[in-house]
Amino acid sequence: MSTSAKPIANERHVTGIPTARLITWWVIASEIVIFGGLLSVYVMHRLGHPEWAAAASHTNTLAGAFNTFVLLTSSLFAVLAHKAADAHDGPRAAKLLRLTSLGGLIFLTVKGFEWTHDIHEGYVISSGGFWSYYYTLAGLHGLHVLAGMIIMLIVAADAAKNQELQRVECIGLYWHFVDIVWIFLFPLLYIAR
Amino acid sequence: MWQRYIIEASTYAQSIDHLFLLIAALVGFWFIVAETVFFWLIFTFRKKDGRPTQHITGEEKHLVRWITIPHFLVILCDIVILVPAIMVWYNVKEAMPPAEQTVRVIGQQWAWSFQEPGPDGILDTADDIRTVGDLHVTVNTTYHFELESRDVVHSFAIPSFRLKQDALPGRTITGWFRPDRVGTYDIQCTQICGIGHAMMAGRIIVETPQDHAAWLLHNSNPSAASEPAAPASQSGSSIVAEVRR
Amino acid sequence: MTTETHVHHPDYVKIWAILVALLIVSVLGSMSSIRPVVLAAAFGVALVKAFLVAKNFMHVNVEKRWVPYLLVVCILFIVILFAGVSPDIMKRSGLHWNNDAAQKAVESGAAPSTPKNE
Amino acid sequence: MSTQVHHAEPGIFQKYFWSTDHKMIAMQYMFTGMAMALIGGFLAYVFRMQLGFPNKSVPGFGIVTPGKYNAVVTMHGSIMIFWVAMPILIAAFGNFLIPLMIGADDMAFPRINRLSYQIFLVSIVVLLASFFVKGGAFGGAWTAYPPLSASGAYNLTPAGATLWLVAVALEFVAFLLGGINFTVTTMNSRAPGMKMFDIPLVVWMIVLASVIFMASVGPLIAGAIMLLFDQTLSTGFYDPSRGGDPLLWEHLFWFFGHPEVYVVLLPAMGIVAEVITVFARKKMFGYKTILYTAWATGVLSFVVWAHHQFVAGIDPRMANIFTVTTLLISVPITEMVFLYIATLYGGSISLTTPMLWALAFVAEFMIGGVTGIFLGASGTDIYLHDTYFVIAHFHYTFVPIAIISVFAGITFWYPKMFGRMLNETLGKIHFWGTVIAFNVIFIPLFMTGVAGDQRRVYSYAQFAEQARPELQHLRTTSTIALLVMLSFQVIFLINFFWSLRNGKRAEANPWRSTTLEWTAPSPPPHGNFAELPTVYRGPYEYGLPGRAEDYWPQNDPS
Repeated sequence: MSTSAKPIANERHVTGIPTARLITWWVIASEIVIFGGLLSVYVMHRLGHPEWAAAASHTNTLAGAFNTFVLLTSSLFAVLAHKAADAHDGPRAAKLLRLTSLGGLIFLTVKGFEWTHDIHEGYVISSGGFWSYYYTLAGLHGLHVLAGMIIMLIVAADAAKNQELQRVECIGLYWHFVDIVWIFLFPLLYIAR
Repeated sequence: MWQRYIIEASTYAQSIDHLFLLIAALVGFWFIVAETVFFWLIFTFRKKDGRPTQHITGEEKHLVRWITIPHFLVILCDIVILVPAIMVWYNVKEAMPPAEQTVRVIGQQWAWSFQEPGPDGILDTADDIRTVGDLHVTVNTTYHFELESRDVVHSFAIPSFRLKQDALPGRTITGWFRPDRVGTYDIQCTQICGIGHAMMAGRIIVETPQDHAAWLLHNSNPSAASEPAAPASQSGSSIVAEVRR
Repeated sequence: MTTETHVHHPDYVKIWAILVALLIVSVLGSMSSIRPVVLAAAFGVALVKAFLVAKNFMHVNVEKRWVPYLLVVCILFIVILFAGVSPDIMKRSGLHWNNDAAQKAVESGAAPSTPKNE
Repeated sequence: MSTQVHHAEPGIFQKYFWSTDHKMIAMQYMFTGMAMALIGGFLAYVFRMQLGFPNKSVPGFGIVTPGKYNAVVTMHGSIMIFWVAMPILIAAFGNFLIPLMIGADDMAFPRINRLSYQIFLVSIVVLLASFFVKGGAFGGAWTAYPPLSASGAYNLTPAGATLWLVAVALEFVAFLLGGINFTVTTMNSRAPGMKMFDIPLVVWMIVLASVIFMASVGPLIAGAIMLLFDQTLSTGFYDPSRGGDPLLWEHLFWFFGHPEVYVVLLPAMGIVAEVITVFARKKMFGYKTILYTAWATGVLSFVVWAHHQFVAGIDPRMANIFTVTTLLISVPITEMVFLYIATLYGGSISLTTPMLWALAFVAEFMIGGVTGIFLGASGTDIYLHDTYFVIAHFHYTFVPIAIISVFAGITFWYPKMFGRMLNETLGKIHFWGTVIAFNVIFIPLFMTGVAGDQRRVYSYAQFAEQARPELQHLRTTSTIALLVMLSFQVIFLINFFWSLRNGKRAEANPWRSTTLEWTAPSPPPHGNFAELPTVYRGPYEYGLPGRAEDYWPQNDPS
């Protein structure tokens, strides 16, 4: 069908940035505003409600730290995949991408254990201000991790056949952004009290 | 001309109306000038055979002048509007003349209720007078109102006073007014608050000191002594809780 | 499609090691009982980590100049939002208004921490 | 026919429902938007009838109860802004014009483009479904202030409120995808030789609008998620009794809501710029200055939002800051209008239907602009806030934007879209009927607003000062004018659909315009251009001395 091949519009890059990477930057920009809005709202509430610190102290700092470690490592794999793609080594890029999404899987699993634990202790999303923000922020971030994993596996499938290698870098960029968001969520949700 | 639409019954009503007229004069001038030039150009440069159009980039100095000069005039007008606008705002919303009387105004779906200090002139005492819909005040007296809402966002508006202030649940917002004209005026809710929004009407009755004293005497009910004098906000939140269940 | 290599690739493992070290710092900091230390360790480190990832993994330093500018502008808009909103949301009272509900929540210690049944 | 091999002719389903061709997607957006406009217009008819002739059964609807009135008003606002103005102005014209005007064969990401429309369509299905759920459609105004919107116990339309919120969120996602696609396409896919300042204004404006939308909607998306949880998971983000704050939503909403005004204004300005330059045969006066003012407006639009909340319980001291910024933003907009007026100077103006619409936009938008000052000035806003003065004001901006400029655009590009000419006579009748009626609708509402009529009230019977007969006469006048305006739209529909088959065949460049879309055949085939053009100069080279023709196309090498 006519969508299988790319239009010439997609091949041009007047700005000097390949189209795929350009749109990735714009997507990241729009994500910055979404997460930024939610984070700034959370911060101003947190500063206005010192009593939330009590609830915040229930979160498991070590679990959060481990998850940060997992995401950092997966980011390493993502950027190595980009390096491999630049060397036109598709299969290696694919392997690294799959490792990256495995990192995402571990991250989500740990998160799942945390949440079940919290819920068993009776802290659900409606248990007061901190918990509402805790679940909303982490949940929104978790959705991005999940989406990133799925896209990454699709990209990996192409890359293994040495196709669409430019996408390896783009999904990597997105993954690093998700990583950065977590880098800020970790102190905000787990350490500050 | 203004009074034909709506009377001025509070001390700051007139200052707001004057500001309105000032802005009307300034922007009206600009509006007329712009539209005149606009239609004059359309007429003068209508299509005529054999008249070529001119190639004007609008980048040259002597042309840009035609934009920059009005540009600075507009900024000037903005400042001329800005200063009195902020002054009026300051006098109505920021500066708070000392209260001679304080009333509590509570919005809830879908009525305004009022808590007026009884003869002792102090709120939250046994002889407070609680009314629904009607607020009785004395003319030429500076009132502070403590505005609260028990459920959703309402807006306490008295058009004849040029008074408007949203009532937010969980907050107490203080404002003031000084009626200077005896009479009965509408109280509106100007923030949509559910299906009863249009029913949420009240009246403010501005009385002479004598009439108000008589009204007080007639209404300071002994039954109020029995009921505990609780600030409405607490009972408010409990009502919210009930509605939720 | 042109995927010209626009970056020379630094030693990513080294950067990763630095990031992990920083993470450990922030965790150790959180053990401390002095609040300023905790916060400094937490957020100072977070900023450094974010910078490292953006610079070395996302290569914003070798990207076209306007790209980092674009991202910074987006963050600036959020700063504007914070500046405009926090006076009403963060504070519990201001000129002629009191946020009684928030005040009550703060005084009564934690906000209701039992799950609401609905 | 296109020379690109990969543009094979698709089958019917492919062509009309699964197409990735930007022109087809533009048509999908335009016809969907027009359908929604009919619904929005019908809703306006319903509540204006109730206001003009209180408590009489409205033909085609029945008795308007308070609950129904709130729902109808809410849906009118939401539909007209999110499902009419944005899809037609940004998505339809953006999709159709951007690739053609920058000399590309399609969007950079055709499948993302298709996805954007499909999500948009789902959002409409969700929205329309909300009319039929228990309790009916959401009735908390398009601003959806909590706690009213957060709790079914307050708004009595729990299902409708949630569906409304979901629909709006989906619509945001659709336009994020579409807008990012527009931006990337314009940045990366321009024809060789087309420099930054050779891009036609309408493309510039649509891209700027997309960027402003992208940057302002984020916090509201977050806020919408929070409101959704308040509705469904009984969180307390906006519930003061549970550590939340209703004022937060108002801030998040208007941080998006005010830039949104410019998101729809700028594309309208762009369309008008194209039409005026063509029919005045004039180069745009100060092309770059217009762009600078547009950028200034875009940036300033992020620092004015709280002028919607002067009396909403924000700290009164903040109001002073926002009054200053609000009056500041009037400067670039005024300057832009001046430049449009100055463009007419020295032209040779032919009053065709598109030109009439474009000129009407400038004339009417000025009324909307100047009345905005009354509301931006905090002092007068104390009284005018939430009165019909506000309604009249923003309809004097939104009707020129979403109706007048859209008609200018449709009548102007109709030949390119469908390869036929519209009927001029019918077009002029439709124009005069619509514009005159429009003024008769809203000038009375300025008066009732000054007289203190508050918004979103289905009957003034309870309010002695508003129930006066002379005010009721004004309301009735406005209602009758609305009926006239709506009935004149029938002429447009007849003209539109009749001309599809029977209109005079249009050649490639009927208006003798300079921009690239007119070098493609009418209607352009899949792939747009026989061979992709190269650009040699800016978009508005009219009336150059010493040339045989009075226009010099952008792709003309000579």
